[in-house]
Amino acid sequence: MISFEAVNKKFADGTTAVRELDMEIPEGQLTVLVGSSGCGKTTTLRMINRMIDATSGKVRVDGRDVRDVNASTLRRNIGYVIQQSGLFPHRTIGDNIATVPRLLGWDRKRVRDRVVELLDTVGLARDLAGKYPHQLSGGQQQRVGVARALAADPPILLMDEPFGAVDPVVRTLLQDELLRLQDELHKTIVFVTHDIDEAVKLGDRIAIFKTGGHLVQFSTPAELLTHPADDFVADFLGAERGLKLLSLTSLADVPIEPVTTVTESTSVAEARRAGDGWILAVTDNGRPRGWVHVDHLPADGVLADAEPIVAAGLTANASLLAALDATVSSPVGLAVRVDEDGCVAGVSSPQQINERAARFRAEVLVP
Amino acid sequence: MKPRLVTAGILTSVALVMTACSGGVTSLDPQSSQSGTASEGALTVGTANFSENVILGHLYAGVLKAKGVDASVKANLGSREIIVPALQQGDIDVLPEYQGSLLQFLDKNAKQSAAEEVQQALGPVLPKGLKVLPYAPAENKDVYVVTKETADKYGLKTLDDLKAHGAELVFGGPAEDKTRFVGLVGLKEVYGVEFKEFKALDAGGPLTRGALEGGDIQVANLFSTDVNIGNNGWVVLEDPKKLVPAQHVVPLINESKASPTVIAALAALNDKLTTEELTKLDSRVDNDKEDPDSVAEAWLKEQGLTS
Amino acid sequence: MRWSWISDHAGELAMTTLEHSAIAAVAVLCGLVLALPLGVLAVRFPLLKGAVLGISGVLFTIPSLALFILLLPFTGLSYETAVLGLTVYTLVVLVRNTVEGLASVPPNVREAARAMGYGGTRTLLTVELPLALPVIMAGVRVATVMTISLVSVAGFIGHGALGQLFIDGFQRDFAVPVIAGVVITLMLALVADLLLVVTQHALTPWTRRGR
Amino acid sequence: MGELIAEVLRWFADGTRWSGPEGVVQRLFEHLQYSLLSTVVAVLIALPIGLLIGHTGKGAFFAINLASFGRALPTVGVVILVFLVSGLNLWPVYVALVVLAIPVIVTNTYAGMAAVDHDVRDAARGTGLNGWQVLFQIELPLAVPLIMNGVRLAVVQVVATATIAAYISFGGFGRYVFDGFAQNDLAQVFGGAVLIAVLAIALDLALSGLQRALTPRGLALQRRRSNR
Repeated sequence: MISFEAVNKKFADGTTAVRELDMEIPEGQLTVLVGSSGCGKTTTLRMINRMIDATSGKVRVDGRDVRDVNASTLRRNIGYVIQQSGLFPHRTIGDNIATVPRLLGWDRKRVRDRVVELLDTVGLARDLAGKYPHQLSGGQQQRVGVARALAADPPILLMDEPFGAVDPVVRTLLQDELLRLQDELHKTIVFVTHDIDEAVKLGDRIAIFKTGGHLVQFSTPAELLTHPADDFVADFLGAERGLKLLSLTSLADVPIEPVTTVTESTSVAEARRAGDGWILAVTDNGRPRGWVHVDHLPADGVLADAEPIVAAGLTANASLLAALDATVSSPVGLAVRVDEDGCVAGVSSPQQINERAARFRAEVLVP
Repeated sequence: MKPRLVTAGILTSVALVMTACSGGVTSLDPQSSQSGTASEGALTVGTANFSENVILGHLYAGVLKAKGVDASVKANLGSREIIVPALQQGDIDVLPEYQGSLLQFLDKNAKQSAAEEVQQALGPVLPKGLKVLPYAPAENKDVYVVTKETADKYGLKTLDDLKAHGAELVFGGPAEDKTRFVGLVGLKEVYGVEFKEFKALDAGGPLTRGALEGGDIQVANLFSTDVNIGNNGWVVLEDPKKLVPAQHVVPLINESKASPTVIAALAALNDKLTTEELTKLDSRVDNDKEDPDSVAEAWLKEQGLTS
Repeated sequence: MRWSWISDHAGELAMTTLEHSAIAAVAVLCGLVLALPLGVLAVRFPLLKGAVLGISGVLFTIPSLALFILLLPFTGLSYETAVLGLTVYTLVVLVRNTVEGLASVPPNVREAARAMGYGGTRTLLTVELPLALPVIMAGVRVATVMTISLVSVAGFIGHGALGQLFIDGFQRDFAVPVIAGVVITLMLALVADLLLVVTQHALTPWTRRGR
Repeated sequence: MGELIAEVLRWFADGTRWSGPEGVVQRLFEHLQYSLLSTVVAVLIALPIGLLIGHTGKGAFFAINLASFGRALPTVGVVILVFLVSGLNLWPVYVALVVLAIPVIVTNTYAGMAAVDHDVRDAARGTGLNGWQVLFQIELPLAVPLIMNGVRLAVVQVVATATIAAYISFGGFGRYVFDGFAQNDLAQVFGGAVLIAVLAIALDLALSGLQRALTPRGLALQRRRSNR
């Protein structure tokens, strides 16, 4: 557990970055520090591993005042990931990942094995170990950054806007990966971002900071969205607070309705017989392909020739927000549901999704 | 403007500037703009790079100024090899010279030795546009000097004695000694001396004296007016075969500047300029660290040459 | 050590310092007037760029004294020799910085100027050169300080200004003029550099931090 | 001009020019001795200073002004001053050359350190490298190309300036310049200048090889890529 007790940080130029901060960061959870630039979130993060020392107050890790621990020793036990990854350009990927294990004096074989293991963990090919950072894409570099931070299996991971410099598609991917990793590893992660959507998506708990170093609210995403502490937080959360709330719960409890599917290799003539109006085309192994209207079928050929309107399948883990989005973009107003293997399981209607949303709202609002 | 026009414009401006930098700039320099013409205008006294010559330069300038000539000094210009061409080109106008060295510089085969002969011989070999004025009683010869210890060790008295021991001795003097007759060339030709090594130092200055003192060289090319020779008890090797010709101080001047005023002024200086006086002047600069200009100024006053 | 030499020669030292400044200033100005067009040409014509930078690089390896001496047959023991030699050395720095300065102008700014209908010359004079100014001025500062120091080498050909003090002190085994020469040279360089910083500040208002 | 060049060629073609105690080979060794020893000493002094300033970020103002100061220091004056104190030995030459080389190396080392990506340094510290480890494992390797630029620049200047050794009677190629000057033998001056320039360029090339060898491979690849 990491705790801040009446922590202040004033820089030499007179600016106050953090003011009277009291906060307890729970163990094994992902805590996001969020706020606009200059709000003190990064300073707060950097006080944990003593990249910055507090002006007054105490920062404790597992009950010990960090000031009592040698800075380098402390840092070797806390993983650290920063924007642009901060990889050492003159060292190979393998050497980069091996930094802390080597500092800790691990033997050669153990280091090598660990590097391979970590490449697997973060989803990178093993043969990248011999490459140099600049030979990798931004997303790959960021994964290496995470691998390097995890190398000595530290209980705490500090991440300072780690996905700030990659494009949106890759960012989403990296966020999903991080969630998957956290499911396995259960580290105490402190994550800094200025992107509220990222905070809501990743955080078990979110701390919102205001310019001048004030912590304004520290709570779960759901509570934040339903009970913003003040106008500042409400403003910061943005106009679509309700929709963001929908991203916090999954489709798991939404019923699945059966749907008629036709494999895409089916001949046009046969497909016509399957029904009238919109039919759901699936691949030969049952994955969703898209919606096709029988009136739009070509004269002959197979169903695939009709160029279906693509429909993505949603697993039980998908958020209500994603489901609602799918219903809106579907020509029939239905979200396609798939099982764990990705095969079509049925559909859900907006009404069913809304019912679940209403129940969720009631759950989080009540306390 | 078309690109080609721009290029042309740039090239033109470059050319203009180059002309300006090499020509136009001249006007900023007060000395160089009136070379070659007229007589009584400004006059620049050049000097070689050793103290006595600098003092002489200031003496020349001093007497000339007293006669209303606008004279200035450009001191420490280098060796004769550099300055004489500068005199011809008009960069400087007068130069305190030494008869014999100048003669041999102009005529490598000149063998005249007595003062009057040397003076006579100079006339025909001088480059066009230059002339020498009458010489002063003061004489400052190149001398070859060894320390007392060296003299005792090898039994050296005259340059003749060097022949037997040259191979053991290092000779030091100005770099030009290597190619001059009054230097390595003459020492070999006249006395058959060949040294172990030649060290290029300076014209009788701190380097040569220091090297002799410190034992870096055993034989030094110094000047006869150098009071350090006596002060250190050094031994001047005699020159029985008259390798070193008469070396009276003589003004070398650009003809166009040799107006009667200038000639008269320098002649008046000559009358007072004896070897003894010159030695004293040298000592004040080299040993007492007085400044050549102020030493010259004071002496001229003392001698009644200026008021 | 006869320090009174300095006070005895205060007037002379002042004149010599002025002379020193003048030689250095003329050399740098000539260098600048030559370097700007050369730099512009070098940027326009890539073939020329290699040649210009290569030649200036080689010139830098030639000892300054040798350069002065080699100019003697052409310009004699004259003021021009000193200025010409020094100008050559300033070119080494100035041409390079002009080229670098022009190359540092962001391409999109150049594009924008063209898009708004600026011709090549107008772009050069009103956009590229001003934006290259900080780099060019950095070169002028380096060249000025370097030249102020190099003037003393011209002392070997009688135009060293403060450099004459070194040779004088050397001839007479007398350190005071040498120390005076070194100290004044350093101060002169410092003052010149400061003046150039102020000039640059005035010429490039856009580079100042807004606050 | 053509005549001078012909004379210079004759000067070089003279077989006796090359060997013996006053030959080009001997002068080359002398010139190398003055230049290299001075540069090595300068590196030993300047590198730690530059690294310290770059690592701590303190004294950057000092570093930048030192460059100006160094450039302004007239070498002839320094040589003569030291000569007047130390007498006739090589100290004046070494002091002047070392003093000439130090500022260039200090400022380039500092610049190299300052150019190390802030994120990389931050990550190194955050990963738990201590001050020395950050300096020697991260900053120094990354600063090598710029440090070597400084050393190369210093060597070129030192080689050109080592000419001055001849002024106070010592050897090196400067001998040809000063002797030629005193003897009004321009071919000799020209020959000396050419030898000095060639030596400077040769050393610069050799050092650029060393620079390539010292530059970490990852960094070299990165630079090549960003230059493309």
